[in-house]
Amino acid sequence: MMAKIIGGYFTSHVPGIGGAIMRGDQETPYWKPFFAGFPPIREWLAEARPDVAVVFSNDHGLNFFLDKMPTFAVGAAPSYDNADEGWGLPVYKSFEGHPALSWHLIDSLVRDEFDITTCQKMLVDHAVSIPFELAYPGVESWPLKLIPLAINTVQYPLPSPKRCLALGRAVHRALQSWGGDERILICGTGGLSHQLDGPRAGFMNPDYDMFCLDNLAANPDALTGHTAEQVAELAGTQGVEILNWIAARGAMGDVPLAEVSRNYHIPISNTAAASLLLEPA
Amino acid sequence: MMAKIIGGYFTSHVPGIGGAIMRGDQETPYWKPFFAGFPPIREWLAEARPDVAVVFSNDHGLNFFLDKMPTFAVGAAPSYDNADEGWGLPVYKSFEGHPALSWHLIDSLVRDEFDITTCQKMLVDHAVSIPFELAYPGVESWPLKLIPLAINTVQYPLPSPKRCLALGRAVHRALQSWGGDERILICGTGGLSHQLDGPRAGFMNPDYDMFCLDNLAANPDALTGHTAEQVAELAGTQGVEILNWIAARGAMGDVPLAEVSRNYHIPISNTAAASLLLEPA
Amino acid sequence: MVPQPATAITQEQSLRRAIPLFDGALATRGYELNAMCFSFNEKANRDAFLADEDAYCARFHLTPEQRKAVAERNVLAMLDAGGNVYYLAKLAGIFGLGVQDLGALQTGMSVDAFKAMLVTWAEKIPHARIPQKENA
Amino acid sequence: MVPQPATAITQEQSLRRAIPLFDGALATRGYELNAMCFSFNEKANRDAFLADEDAYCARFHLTPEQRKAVAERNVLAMLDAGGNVYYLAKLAGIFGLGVQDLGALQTGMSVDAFKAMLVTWAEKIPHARIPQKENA
Ligand SMILES: [Fe+3]
Ligand SMILES: [Fe+3]
Repeated sequence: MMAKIIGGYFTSHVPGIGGAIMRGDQETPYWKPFFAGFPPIREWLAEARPDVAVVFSNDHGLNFFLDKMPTFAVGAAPSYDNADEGWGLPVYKSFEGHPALSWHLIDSLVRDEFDITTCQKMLVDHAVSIPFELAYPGVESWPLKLIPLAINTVQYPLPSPKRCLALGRAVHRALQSWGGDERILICGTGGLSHQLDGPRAGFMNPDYDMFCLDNLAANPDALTGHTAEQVAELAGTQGVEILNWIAARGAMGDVPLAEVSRNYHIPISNTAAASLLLEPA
Repeated sequence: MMAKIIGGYFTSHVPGIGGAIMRGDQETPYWKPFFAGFPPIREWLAEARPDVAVVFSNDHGLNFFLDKMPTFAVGAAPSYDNADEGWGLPVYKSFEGHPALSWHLIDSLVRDEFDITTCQKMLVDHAVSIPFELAYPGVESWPLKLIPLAINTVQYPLPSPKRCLALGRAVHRALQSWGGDERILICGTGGLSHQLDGPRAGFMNPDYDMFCLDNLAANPDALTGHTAEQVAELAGTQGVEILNWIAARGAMGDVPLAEVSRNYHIPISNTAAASLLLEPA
Repeated sequence: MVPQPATAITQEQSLRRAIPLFDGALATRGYELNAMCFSFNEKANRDAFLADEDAYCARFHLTPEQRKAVAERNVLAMLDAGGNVYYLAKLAGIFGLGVQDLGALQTGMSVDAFKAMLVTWAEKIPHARIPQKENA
Repeated sequence: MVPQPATAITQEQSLRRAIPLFDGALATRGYELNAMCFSFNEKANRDAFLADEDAYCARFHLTPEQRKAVAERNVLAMLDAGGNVYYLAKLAGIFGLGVQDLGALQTGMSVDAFKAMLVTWAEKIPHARIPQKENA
């Protein structure tokens, strides 16, 4: 039996979501339209029972600093802890890792000429934890193992959308050549459009977001026509987190995909928030 | 006036060389045949007066650990300190950096789809210091600025010789597009054949070394026919440091090169030691 | 249709300066400030900052420009001094400021006005959306 | 002529096991040992190890296999336990052992015999070398 990519789960990861969960605000008028996107995702996951999540996200100054800032980092740890990020979120549950599959990925990516940084120890931040808090609310421990891939969205030069899609496709090839029988969920977290810093703080771009949501499944190459700088202009300085979604889409492979679920809501915190679930058609 | 690549300086960086310099052993029968390779290099450097050295080497467990092991790392620091490596070498002089040129390199490399790790703080070890102790013995301070590039030769998967040559060529393109008027020296350090660990400790391979020395200038692509694993078998487990030479050769560009100086001697410590100086013909 | 960048600026460097984006120039200028903010992942360090702000800033060798921006809680000045928002957010956390407070501070709006402005972006959601497929 | 690898092993993984090379399997096994050795870049840590080897090894959570290999100064066993030579060299430095002592320990030779063996490689330098150009 071959490992199987069962679907792709994409969501915003705004820290404020963690605050809302902590306070139990899911049904308040402000938060309800956002949390409404998740029941279909939870139902699908309950049915699909993934064993491993390959998660593309970006560090927010917890695990990486400017002394050693990788363009692409791949976790190869036996487990991944969350930690205090300094702004009052609870410390989230640890994830079990899958070192054997991580190293298979790493071997395959380096052979495919991706110059990754390999992390045998790695803290994961809210960008990894919150998507699973949303997907599996209230569980005692995560029902799946984690392989985290971190993309630099902090310090320019960022990898281009084109390079991120290529990274994802290389991850797909690696998963195709893995001998295990895992049911693999691909995740991309972050975005959509938002900008926290500078005089343009509060900027969003529903047009660009919709362009991304409408093309991600069927025509991801459409998202690679911009440089990372152009994405920052279009989506806001933190909207470049769409790079995580683009890489995750690549990891699903160039197969027809069906949209199981989609939600888009403005505003959550300073962000145009979205969730999306795709599965092989 | 354009920045100019004035030459390529390649040398072994065995820690024992540092010990010999510390003890003043340069003229002893054991060390003399090795140190004899450097007077022509020093004379050439005195004439050529490089302003900046772009140095390809590998970390030996001083700056990087297995928690975050980059395939390719590029320094962007204002200065680079050496530090205690734990085995009794003196702490060497610090290097002044060239952040503006570093960032130009980094921008260009990421645009060329090299997924580098950017280091705004970076310790350099004997692999960077010893080549300059050999080149400029006894100077008060280094007469040139440093841009260090570190290649993973520690933990497999290593980048292939082919990828390292491509990295070097991308560095060459970046230097070509730099607006400054610096005189740039390219350096590759490490090797040649040696193996420190395991039952094959003490292994060398003069045939492979000569193949590398004979082809590096005129036909560097000949060195890319092996995987990194095959290089380890041919050159010994630490002989893979030839990857630094290959990348440095790429950074000199695909121009005709003349061999100014070459020295090859066995043994220095456990190593087949070499020095080589190339300049555009 | 692929949305095009709003400006005609195509040179990456120019675009970076125009937005502005945290690139090598800013990262070089801001290293000390960002290093201090990175330290705030640990509660002991946040407490040390609160106990003696001057001493803590001195320990991280903040430039005078950075020190002034921090003392004045001036977010735009922190950004000018090379601060990166991912790290600055940890400093803001010490002051009890969230991203909407930061937004208000940076745009000169009241927090309520900033929040109201955020809501108005919802009006720009394109109506012609692909209909959602029901969960299978 | 391009030298070919001596064996017919082309599969990278097999070649790694045969040499052996420090790959993911060894790196996973050896993390704690290598982390301890990495700490020996600092003199205070080397001194702490010398002062109380048991306590220092416990602090780094060495596996029983790793602890035994260190206690016995058994280099091949340290390698089997996932130690990487770049980090192990710092431990060897504490014991006053250089790379030729390590070579002797690993090959079962005396240090003098190991050194003599190193010299013999010089005999294999190919005679047909490209003549050296004089310094211009
Ligand atoms: Fe984020
Ligand atoms: Fe070395």
